[in-house]
Amino acid sequence: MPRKTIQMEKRIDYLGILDADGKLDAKLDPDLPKELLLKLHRAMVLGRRFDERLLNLQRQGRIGTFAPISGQEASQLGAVATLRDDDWMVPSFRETAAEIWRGRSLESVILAYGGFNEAATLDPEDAPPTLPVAVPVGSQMLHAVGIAWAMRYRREDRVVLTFFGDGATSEGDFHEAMNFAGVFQSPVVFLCQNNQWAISVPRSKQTRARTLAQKALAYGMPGIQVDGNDVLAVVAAVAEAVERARAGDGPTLVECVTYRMMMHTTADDPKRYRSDEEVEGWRAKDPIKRFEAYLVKRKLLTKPGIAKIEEEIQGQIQQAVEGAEKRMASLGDPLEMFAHAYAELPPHLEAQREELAAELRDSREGGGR
Amino acid sequence: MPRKTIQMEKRIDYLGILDADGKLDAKLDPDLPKELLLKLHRAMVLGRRFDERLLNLQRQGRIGTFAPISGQEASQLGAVATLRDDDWMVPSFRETAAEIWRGRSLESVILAYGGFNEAATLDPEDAPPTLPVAVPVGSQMLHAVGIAWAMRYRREDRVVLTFFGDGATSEGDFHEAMNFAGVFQSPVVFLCQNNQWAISVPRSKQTRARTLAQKALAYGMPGIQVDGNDVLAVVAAVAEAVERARAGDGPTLVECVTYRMMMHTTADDPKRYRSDEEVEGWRAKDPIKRFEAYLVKRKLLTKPGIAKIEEEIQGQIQQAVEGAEKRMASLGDPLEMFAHAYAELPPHLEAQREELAAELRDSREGGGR
Amino acid sequence: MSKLTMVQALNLALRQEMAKDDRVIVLGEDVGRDGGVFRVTEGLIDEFGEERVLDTPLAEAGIVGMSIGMAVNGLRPVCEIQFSGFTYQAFHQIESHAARMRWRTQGRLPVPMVLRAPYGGGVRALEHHSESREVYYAHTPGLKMVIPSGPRNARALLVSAIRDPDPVIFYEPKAVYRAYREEVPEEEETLPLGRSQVAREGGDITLIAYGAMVRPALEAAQRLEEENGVQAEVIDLLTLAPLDDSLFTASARKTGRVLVVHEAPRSFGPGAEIVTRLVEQSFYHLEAPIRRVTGYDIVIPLFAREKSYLPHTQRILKAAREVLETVA
Amino acid sequence: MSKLTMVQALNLALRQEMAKDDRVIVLGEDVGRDGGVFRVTEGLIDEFGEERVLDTPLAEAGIVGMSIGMAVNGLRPVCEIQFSGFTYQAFHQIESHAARMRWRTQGRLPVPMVLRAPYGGGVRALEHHSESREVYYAHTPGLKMVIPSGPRNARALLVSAIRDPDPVIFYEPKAVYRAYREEVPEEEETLPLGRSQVAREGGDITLIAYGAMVRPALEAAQRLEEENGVQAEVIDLLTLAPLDDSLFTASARKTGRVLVVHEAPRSFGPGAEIVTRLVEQSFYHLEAPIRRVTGYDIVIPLFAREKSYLPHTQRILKAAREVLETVA
Ligand SMILES: Cc1ncc(C[n+]2csc(CCOP(=O)(O)OP(=O)(O)O)c2C)c(N)n1
Ligand SMILES: Cc1ncc(C[n+]2csc(CCOP(=O)(O)OP(=O)(O)O)c2C)c(N)n1
Ligand SMILES: [Mg+2]
Ligand SMILES: [Mg+2]
Repeated sequence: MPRKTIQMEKRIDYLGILDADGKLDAKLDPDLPKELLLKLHRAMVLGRRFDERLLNLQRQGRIGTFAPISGQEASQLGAVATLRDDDWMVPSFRETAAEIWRGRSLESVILAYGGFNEAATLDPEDAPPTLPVAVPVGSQMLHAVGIAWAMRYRREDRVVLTFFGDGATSEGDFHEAMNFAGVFQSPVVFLCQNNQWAISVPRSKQTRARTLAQKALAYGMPGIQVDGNDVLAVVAAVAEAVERARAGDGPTLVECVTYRMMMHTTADDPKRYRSDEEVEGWRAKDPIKRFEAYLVKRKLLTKPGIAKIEEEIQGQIQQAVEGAEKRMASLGDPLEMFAHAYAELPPHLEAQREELAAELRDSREGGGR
Repeated sequence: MPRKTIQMEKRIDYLGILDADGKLDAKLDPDLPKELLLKLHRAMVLGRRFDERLLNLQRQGRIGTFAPISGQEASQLGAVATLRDDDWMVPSFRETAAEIWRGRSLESVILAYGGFNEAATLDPEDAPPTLPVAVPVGSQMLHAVGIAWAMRYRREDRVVLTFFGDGATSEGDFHEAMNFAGVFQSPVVFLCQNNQWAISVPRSKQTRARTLAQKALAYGMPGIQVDGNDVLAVVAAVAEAVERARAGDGPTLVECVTYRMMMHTTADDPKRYRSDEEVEGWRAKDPIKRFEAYLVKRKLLTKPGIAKIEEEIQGQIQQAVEGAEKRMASLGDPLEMFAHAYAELPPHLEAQREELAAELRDSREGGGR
Repeated sequence: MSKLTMVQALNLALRQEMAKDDRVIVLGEDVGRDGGVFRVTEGLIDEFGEERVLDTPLAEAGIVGMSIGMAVNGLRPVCEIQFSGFTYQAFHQIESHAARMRWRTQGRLPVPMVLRAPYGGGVRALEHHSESREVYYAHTPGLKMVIPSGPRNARALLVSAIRDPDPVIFYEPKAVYRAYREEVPEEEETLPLGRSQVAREGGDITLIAYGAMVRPALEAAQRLEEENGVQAEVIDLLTLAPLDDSLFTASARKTGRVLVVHEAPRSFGPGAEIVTRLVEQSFYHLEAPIRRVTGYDIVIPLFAREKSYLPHTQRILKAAREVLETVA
Repeated sequence: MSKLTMVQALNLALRQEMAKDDRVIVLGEDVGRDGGVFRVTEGLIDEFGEERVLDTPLAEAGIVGMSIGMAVNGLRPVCEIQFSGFTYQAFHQIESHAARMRWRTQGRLPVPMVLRAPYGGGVRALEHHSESREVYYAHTPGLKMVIPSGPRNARALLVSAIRDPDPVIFYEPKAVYRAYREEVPEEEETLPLGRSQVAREGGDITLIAYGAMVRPALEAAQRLEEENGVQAEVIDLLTLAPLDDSLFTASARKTGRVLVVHEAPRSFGPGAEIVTRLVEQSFYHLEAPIRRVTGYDIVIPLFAREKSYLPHTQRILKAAREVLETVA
């Protein structure tokens, strides 16, 4: 039928720069400073090794459930590397590497996974502004829009980067956040880490759309799909989106195509729903291996240099674990659970706190009556 | 930058057939049977006149708040005319004309707007299956997906048509419904009556997307924007979507571009937020005027014929009003409020019902003590 | 001082707080040009512009989620949800974030926001426009839940809510919106959150109510005096959470007889907590079982039968007389 | 008869009902290949195929809204929300539609669906994974709210819930999921919804509990007998709404002393309704104020402190002894 086809006002692009072997598409090279490249590499290795150590701690029962990030180092770190220190980051629950880049200490991470709320105040208040982990999937993106709105209202040229997964794009909150950001032209970069799985549900069952990036069109927003295991491509794409936001030209959706190499959380057994071959296929596209190959080729790193970095990182992690465990041993006063319920504890909570205090006194005195 | 642009798997079209003067674009003519054309015309006029009468009743305090449909007759009736009797319709709260097409009596409408739940059971149970009005904006579309899923499960070749407004597209539920329908390839036609306003909020502030139809791309679904004041275009577009659904080829989003000619509800004063010029501009595109011009041109109707139809409709409405008012006068036993709370009234509700019964006995006996 | 309806009084509170503090931002559906469907935000957009008064897209989780973001980033959003029956679309944002962010961040990121919503029956509205489900929020740790009963306290409480460092759910009894006028001073007036008031003194029986139920409770008290020579004390809760039990438990210790009135459904309703606090704190002074006069445990009926659902003066009066007649 | 955990018992209920009635459809996040994150739906997809066991996109309102549509169109959906803390994303669908459709259509379109969700603390989980907010649903007219306490009654109640003509919110105490095994008969067994049970007989004091709190209540009762020679009666509510008050009010009339135990926050919590029913129906038999042993009115702390938040045997015991010692 001779109907008019409606042209979209925005384009959806795909970007990859480094291939799986670390070979560069030179005409797309974002030409990052050497220091940044090395800082990114170190952060990626730290992210990976910290995961391994956390898994170890969890299996020994020294911390509780945690969500590993392995495989997603390039997506997270490439994205967050484009921010200024006064920009905001609004994470989901799987951005440990990015949080550390923003100044979160390893100790704080261990404390949180150890079940201690004190994790929240371990690090200096003047670290780059970052919301805490948001467990309810998709719920944090709206906060990013509100934060961004407040900055524009105060005429600040700051931006917000918010992370979420492929699964999160199915939540109503994703939709409302994207739509609000479009309407208010908020300086937000929506960064979807499409790691192919939402626990056991594959990307293909999450939505019928061929890409997640194209969901941007529903909001009159530009969207781009990036090879999320290629840190250079991530930096390039997100930097462009950040610039756009900072210039007042509104939000962007960036889909990083990546892979969760480990379990969803330590409570999960991925063997139930995905094959070893699939995992191995993605291992070949490992973001760290690829980036190291490139850095070695560019002579920014050497094999012994890498070994030294690995060693330093192990030392850093070891120190953090020791510090955290010492701290955890000193924490745990149950009465702390009443802290910060409200700005001021109302009378009924004072009374309940006192109930618990009495119980604790009793039990210290040998089990009460 | 030399990036790959991602091509969308679905197209978004625009369709108009009759222009504002009732002139036909012959190569797009859906070629509907004469009886259907006349039935559509009568239903459109009935929709309009019934609105006027309801407004009258409301202003006299004989019914409560109601939501007029004037201006949207073509969108609703063109859409619903494509359904079989065994298909489902899932309305929002502004589809009175479509509900009447599906067998709802005018009396039932009056009763509902008169505050009587008995409206729900006034009409025969074997009328074409239709959900009741859904007041929470956007919430009904998910029900359509579930209904559709059940039909496919039973291998029935039935479809579901669900209505919603431009404002509803901002709700998370819209997103979840569209996404579920895409994933499950549900036989659902999503019909958005974009009447330009969500109470006082204009379409342009509802979303940054240029069309609502393009939101289909986020779900890998075809979308089409239609001149919603052109009943032939609506029939053509929706018929195609219904066919697609019935054939098992999944859902479609149809955006009918139309206009709410009256107030949002009778509690609303549109003069606060929109100009007379705007309203007059749309009056020139009136769906009934345009369709009548076409039917007269095609000699399917004459001026006196139209006058006769108008007269018959007034009679029909008058009879319904009288019937409804007589019925309302006979209803109102407060104890009925406990009916159908559960399949079986649990003991505490039996007791509460008895409390009220005692109060009513008391007050009949002169105010108790 | 001028005589204002509750709608006007709330408008005054917003206007003055916005003038005083440019961190105060009003947002919601139709709050701008339209002035809100009940006109509570009328004129604000003219006075403060589109940057301070935001017409949002139609999405309640969006409104609340965005408000949370604004609040953690230094603003004091006052969002309106058009009817309390549509706050449920935002329930997860309220429970999972607004109520928890202070605790989660150990005080670093408080959420000083107000969520305003009209609640309750009595205005012949459509389905979902007449509910009274304040328990959902009163039961949620981390929130405050405020319900004014008249123009003057509505204004004073809204000012306090806006200045409160914690998230406040502010339910406005729409039946009272235009029901009557009260003197409301032009100069600033606040009322502390978490404090109830004695709306009428008396020593024979205690009637506990809030929101739209305070008026029928007062009417019943009046008639008890006129017709029975009984002095009823009426307690207006004003804040449901944190619940101020000091006043009503003291009153019960004085009167020994208590009636709780609310339009919310009875079971697991606000009255249950009040009764329980009385049992916990005034048990030995109770001379009769405490009675609840409440909405029934059903969806509030469409408006033709709404009046029979909502507690009214006569119903309160009858229950009060029964409580008074009970001999222990 | 075999010894099953609660997870296995629930799985048995689902399997048998699905085999018996092809209108029963299981849907939710990860319920298919993964068998649910707690494995309650394990193996169902192999036995009944992808048409009967649907892995949905990650969207709770979607899951519930779709279930409502399935239910009005003749199916019997049993949807799983992965944790009760994520039912809030669907709160509007539950309150505005599941709970109202029967009433709205005057019986023409009932919604026979079950919403299953694990609730409560005790498994060292992340934030939002340990809440106990059953009041949100118990207070909502039109819903039934069921909470089993052990493998055998969980199975019997789930079968009844699936067959019930009304929407049932079915909260599963995840702390009990694998805590112990019980004999569960292979042959069909049901329990009526809306009926509580005497879990232990006694004449000196009544302990009222449900879900994960039944075990510590029973332990406390045991110790009261052993250490104090006191016979405690333990009532297991099993259904919160409609609340069966006949058993516990009768028990209170017998013992005169009552303790209510739940892990939900105290204020406006389930205990308040129970206390109030007791006041309304057994007032003159009460020999001491009823006590509540409950969660505190704060967000349940992260797991390092969770044990101090949740009511435990010792805490119940101490409160019970205080109630027993009270002289009126
Ligand atoms: C609202 C909500 N529903 C369900 C869950 C349980 N859950 C936690 S993570 C997850 C999958 C998330 O998938 P995705 O968004 O792709 O992020 P990923 O885990 O892959 O990083 C689910 C279902 C939750 N945390 N929040
Ligand atoms: C969830 C929800 N939020 C708010 C409202 C109040 N309300 C009723 S209709 C309406 C506007 C709807 O706009 P649209 O979807 O365009 O439909 P229209 O009224 O134009 O037919 C609003 C805000 C509601 N009924 N439900
Ligand atoms: Mg994922
Ligand atoms: Mg509209």
